[in-house]
Amino acid sequence: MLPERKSLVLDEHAAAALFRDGMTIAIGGFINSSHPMALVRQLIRRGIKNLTVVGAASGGLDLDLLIAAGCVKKLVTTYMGGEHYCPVAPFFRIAAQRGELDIFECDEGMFYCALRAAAQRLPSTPWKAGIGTSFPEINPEIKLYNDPVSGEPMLAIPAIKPDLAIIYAAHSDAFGNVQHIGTGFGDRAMWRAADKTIAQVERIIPNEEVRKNPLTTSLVGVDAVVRAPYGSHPFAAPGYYIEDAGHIREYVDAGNAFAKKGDRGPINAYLEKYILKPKTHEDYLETIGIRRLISLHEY
Amino acid sequence: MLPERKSLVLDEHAAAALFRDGMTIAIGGFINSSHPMALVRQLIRRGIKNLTVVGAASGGLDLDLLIAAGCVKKLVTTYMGGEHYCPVAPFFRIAAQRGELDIFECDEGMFYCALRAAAQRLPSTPWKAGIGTSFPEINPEIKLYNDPVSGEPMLAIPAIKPDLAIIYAAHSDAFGNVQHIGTGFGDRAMWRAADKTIAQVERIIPNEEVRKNPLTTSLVGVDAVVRAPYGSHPFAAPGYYIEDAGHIREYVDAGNAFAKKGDRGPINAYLEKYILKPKTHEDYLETIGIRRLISLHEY
Amino acid sequence: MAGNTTLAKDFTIKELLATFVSRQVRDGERVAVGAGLHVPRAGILLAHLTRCPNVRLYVVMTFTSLLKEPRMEPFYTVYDYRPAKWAEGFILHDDFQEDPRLVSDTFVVGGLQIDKFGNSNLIGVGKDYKHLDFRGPGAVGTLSMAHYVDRYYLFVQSHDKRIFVDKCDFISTVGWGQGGADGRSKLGIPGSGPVYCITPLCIMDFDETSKRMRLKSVHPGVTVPQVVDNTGFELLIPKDVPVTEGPTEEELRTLRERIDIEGMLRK
Amino acid sequence: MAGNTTLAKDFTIKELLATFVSRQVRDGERVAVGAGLHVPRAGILLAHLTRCPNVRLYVVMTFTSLLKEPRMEPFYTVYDYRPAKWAEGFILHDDFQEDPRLVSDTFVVGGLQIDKFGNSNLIGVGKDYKHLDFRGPGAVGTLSMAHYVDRYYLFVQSHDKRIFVDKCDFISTVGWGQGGADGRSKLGIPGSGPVYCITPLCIMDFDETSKRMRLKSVHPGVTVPQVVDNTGFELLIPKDVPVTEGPTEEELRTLRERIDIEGMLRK
Repeated sequence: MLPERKSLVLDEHAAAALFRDGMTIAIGGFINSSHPMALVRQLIRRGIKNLTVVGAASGGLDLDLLIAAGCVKKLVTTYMGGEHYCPVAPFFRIAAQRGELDIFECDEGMFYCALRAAAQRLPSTPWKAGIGTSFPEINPEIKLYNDPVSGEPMLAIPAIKPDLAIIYAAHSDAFGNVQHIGTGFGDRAMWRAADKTIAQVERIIPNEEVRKNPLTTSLVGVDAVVRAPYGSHPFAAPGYYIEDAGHIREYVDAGNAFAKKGDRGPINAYLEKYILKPKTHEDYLETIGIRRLISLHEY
Repeated sequence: MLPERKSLVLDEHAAAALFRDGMTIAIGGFINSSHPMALVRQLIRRGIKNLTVVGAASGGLDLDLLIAAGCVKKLVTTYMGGEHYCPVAPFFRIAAQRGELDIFECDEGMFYCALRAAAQRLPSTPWKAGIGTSFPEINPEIKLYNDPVSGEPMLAIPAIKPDLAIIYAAHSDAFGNVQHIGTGFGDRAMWRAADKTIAQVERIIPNEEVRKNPLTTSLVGVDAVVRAPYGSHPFAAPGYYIEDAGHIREYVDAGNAFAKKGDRGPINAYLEKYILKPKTHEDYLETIGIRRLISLHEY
Repeated sequence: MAGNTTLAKDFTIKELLATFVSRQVRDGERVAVGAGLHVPRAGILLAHLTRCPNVRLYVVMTFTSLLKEPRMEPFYTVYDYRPAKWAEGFILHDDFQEDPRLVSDTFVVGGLQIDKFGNSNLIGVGKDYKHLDFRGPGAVGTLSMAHYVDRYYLFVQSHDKRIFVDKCDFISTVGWGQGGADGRSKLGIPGSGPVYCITPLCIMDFDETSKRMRLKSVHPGVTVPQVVDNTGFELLIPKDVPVTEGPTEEELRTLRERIDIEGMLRK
Repeated sequence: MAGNTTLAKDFTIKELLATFVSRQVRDGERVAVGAGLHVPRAGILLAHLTRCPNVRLYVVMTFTSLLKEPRMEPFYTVYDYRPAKWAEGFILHDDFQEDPRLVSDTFVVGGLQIDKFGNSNLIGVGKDYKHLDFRGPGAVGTLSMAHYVDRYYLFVQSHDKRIFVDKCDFISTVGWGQGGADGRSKLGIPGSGPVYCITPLCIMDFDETSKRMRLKSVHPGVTVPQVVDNTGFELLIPKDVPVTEGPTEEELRTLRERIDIEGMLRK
C-alpha cells in the first residue's frame, strides 16, 4: 500500500482540548468579521481562564465576549469597539476603567511589529511612529532606544508569541491549505507568529480544488482544521454572510446594561442561552435558527 | 466630459529617460528568470555609470552584464552566479577580486531587512542570523548592538532605499496594476522600498481583466509600465518561455574568456552585437530571431 | 471640471463638510476611504468623481478606481466584503505596515480629546491610565498612518469643550507636539502633520509659527463666539473669518445622485 | 514501509548519498527541496514517496505534496516555473524572511571551505576581503536558513583539502563556532546546527563534547586513510568506522523509476 497523507481535520471538541488556562491565544478576523466563533464559544464553554488574548488588529466584540465571560487576563489590541454598533466595547471599557485588565496598549503598526518579531524569532522590532505619544509611558514593555545606524530615537516593540492562533477562513483542504475569500485581514501575521494554528472554516474542500488556484492559498499549512458552517456568526464571513445586526445589538444591549447600570443579568442570560446551554456549534445554530441564518446570506 | 484615468504606459525610451548616473536601482527577478532585460539593455545603451545596483536576492547574470558593461559602482546582492551555467558570475568575480566593486555583502535574510527598513522608513531593522559569521566584519555598514528588550547581541541592517525599481512581470493594465505569473520572487519587496517602480511586462491587459482576478494583482500601482514581449530574454519568463540556454552559454563563454584569459574581445563583441547595435527591444529580438524565440515557449 | 460651478444654495452641514474634504484630495494620490465615517468617505469619492480621476482608492482592504460607477452601492464598514467586487487588487491588513505610504497619502484622525497643537487622544479620559474616567476604543492604526502619510486631517462629529482641551490626558497621535514650526521635526517625525481640524461648527488650521490651532472659517449660520465658547483652549482668531465655502451645484448633484444615494448626509 | 527491504547491491555513490539524505527527513516536517542539487533533491523526494507522506515540500517558491506523481518531471533550478503546476500554495521570496521556519525545518548548506567545527564559507578564498584569491558566489540564503531551521546538513560535491580546512578564511554560515557543546548557545544561535557533513567519500558527524568533526562512515570502496589524506584538518576517527549503508531494493527502485527518471544520479 502506498503511503497516504494524514487528515488534519478535528471536530470542535478535539480542537478545544488544545486550550489551556494561561495560554497566549491570537484570534483572527477584523472588527465584526471573520472571527472563529465556534472555537471562541468553546473557550467560554470550557471555562478557560487567564488568557492573554492577541488581537485582532483591529479587534472587536469577539474579544469583549471573552472578557464578559471572565476568560481574559491580558489583552493585546489596538481597538476595542463595534464600529456603528458601539463606539467602545462595553465589558472591555468597564474592565479597563476598573484596572481589572492588563492591556498591551498599541496601534496597528506596533501590533504587527510584535507579531513579526515573534515570527522572525527576534526579541523586538523597531517602530518609529509613536515617538512623542503616550505609548512608551502607558506601555512599559515598549522601550525607547537609539537606532544603532542613525542614532535617532526609536521604539523597540517586544515580540508577542502566541502559543496558539485560532483563525476563521472560508475554505481549507484536509491538509491545512487555507484559502480565505478576500484578504484574510491580519490572519497571516498571526499564523506566522504562533506556535500552532487552528483554522475554523466554512467548508472543507478537496485538495484538488486548492490546487486549481494555489495563488489564493493564504495560509500554506495550518496545524488543524475545524469545519463549522456559519461559524463566524454573529459576525460576517466574506463571500458567505453579513453580520447579524440584530444579534450584535442584543449583545451590545446586554453590555450596556452592565456598563451603564451594573446589571449583569442580561449578559448572564446571553451567555447561558447562546453559549453554555448549547453544547456544540450545531446546538448554537439551532438556537439562532435557520431562518435567521439564511437571511444573512451576502448580497 | 467625464474625467478619465491617465495611462501609465511608456515606451522603452521614455522609461529609460528616467535613468541617471549614480542612481540606486533595484532590479527584479531571480537568478535566470524574470529580469527586465529590455530596460537593463537600455541602461547599458545609454552608458549609465556609477550605479548602486540592488539585488535580486538571489541575483545573476543580468547584474554581471551590467558589471561587464561598466555601469556598476556598488552591488547589493546575496548571490552572483548562474546556477548550472556558471558557479560564480565571471565579471563579478574578477571585479570583486580586484577590489573594483563596492559590495554590500549580505544574505537573503539581510537583503530583505535592508529593503524592509527602506519601505518602513526606518534607519535599520534587526536580524539575528549572522552573529558569529564574518558579515559584520566584511560589511561595516552592518552594526552590532544589544537588543533594547532582551539585551542580547543583534545585527542592525541599514535601510537601502532604491531611487528606482525596475521589475519584470507577465501582465499589467495601463494603470499600473501588475499581475505576475507565479510568485514574483522578491519584486514586491523592491516595489515597496523604491521611490518609483517601472514594470516591464510581456503584455498590457485591460483593466477589466485585472478586475477578474484581483487577488493575483501582485503590485497594486507601479509608476510606469513598459510593454516588451520576450523582454526577459535570455532569461526565463514564468508562463511564457524558458531561459535561452544557448544564449546564456554564449555570454558565459565570453565571461570566461575574460576571467580566465583577460580577453575582453568576446564580451565586447557580445555587447556590440546584442546591445549597442540594436537601438530598440524590437531590434534586439530581430537579432535573436523569431525561430529561436518561439523555440523557448514554456513546456 | 465639467458641469455647473455656481455655488449651491441649499445644502446640509454634512454636505458642506464633504465638499471641504473633497477639496483636500490631490489627483494621482493614494487615498484611504475610511468606510465608517460618512462625511470623509463622501468627500473623497466626490473628489474622485469630479477632479481626481487618478486617485487610487483604498477601500476595505482593496485598491480600486470607482470612476465608472454610476451610483455608489453603500459601504459603511471597514470589514464589509461587498466593495471587493470593485477591487483591482487586495492587500492584507498586515501589509499596510510594510509600507504605509502605499496605502494612503492622507488620513483622517478622530479623537476623544484634541489639544491646541493638534495632538489627539483615542486612549481614554482621566488622569490615571489604570483607572480612567472613560476608556476609549484605542488608537486603531491612527498613530502609524498619521506618522507616515504626507498629511492628515482631524475630524470630529461634535465640537465642545470635552473634545477641545488645553492638554490631552494622553496622546495617541502627535500633531505639532509641544508646538512650534519644528514641533514635529525635533521629534524626528516626518510628514506635514495635521492640516485642518474639521468640525460641525468650523474649519481650523495651525498658525505657521506657533502651530497653535487657529480658526480658518465658520460654517453658514455659525458665529465666531459660538466656536470660542465651545473650545476649551484659547483659539487663535484672525481678523477676518470667512464662511466656509459650500458645494457647487455640480458637486452637490454628484454627491446626491452618485455618492450619497441613501441620503446619509442629508439626515 | 511497503516493498523490498533487502539492501541493494548495485548502486552509484550518488544513489547512496540520496538514500542517506532521505533517511534524515522526518515525516510531517516542512522540507525545502533545493532544486539545483540533484542528490539532496532526490533524497528528499525519496523520503517523501516512501516513509514521509506528510512532509510539506517547498519547491521553487511553492508548497506541495508529490505523493500522487507516478514519475517526477525533472526540475533542476530554483527559478523554473514548471513545478508550479503541482503547487498547493505559493510564497513570495521575501515572505521566507517573515518566518523561515514556515519554509523548511531542515536545510542543506555547501561551502568553498568548511572547517573542523562545521563553519562554512561561500564568500571567497583569500586573506584580504578586498583582494580575494577566489571570489565565491555569496551566501545566498544559507546563513539565515541555517540559523532558523531545526538542523542542517553540510553537503559538498568533492572532498579535498581545499574544501576541508583548519580555519575558514571567512565564515558565511556558523556551524559550531569555536567548538564545544555550547558553541552555538553562547553565540545566542538556535537550532541543533550542522548534523552531518555529506561528501563523495564519507559521512562525518560532530563529537558531542568538542563539536569537532568526526568520521561516521565511509562509502563502499573508500578507506579511512583516503578520507584523512583528503581532509585539511585533524579529523576525529572512532575505533569502528562502518561502511555507509546503501539503499534497499525498494528505495533504489523508487529512486530510479519515480524520481531520477533522467538518470542524473547514475552518471
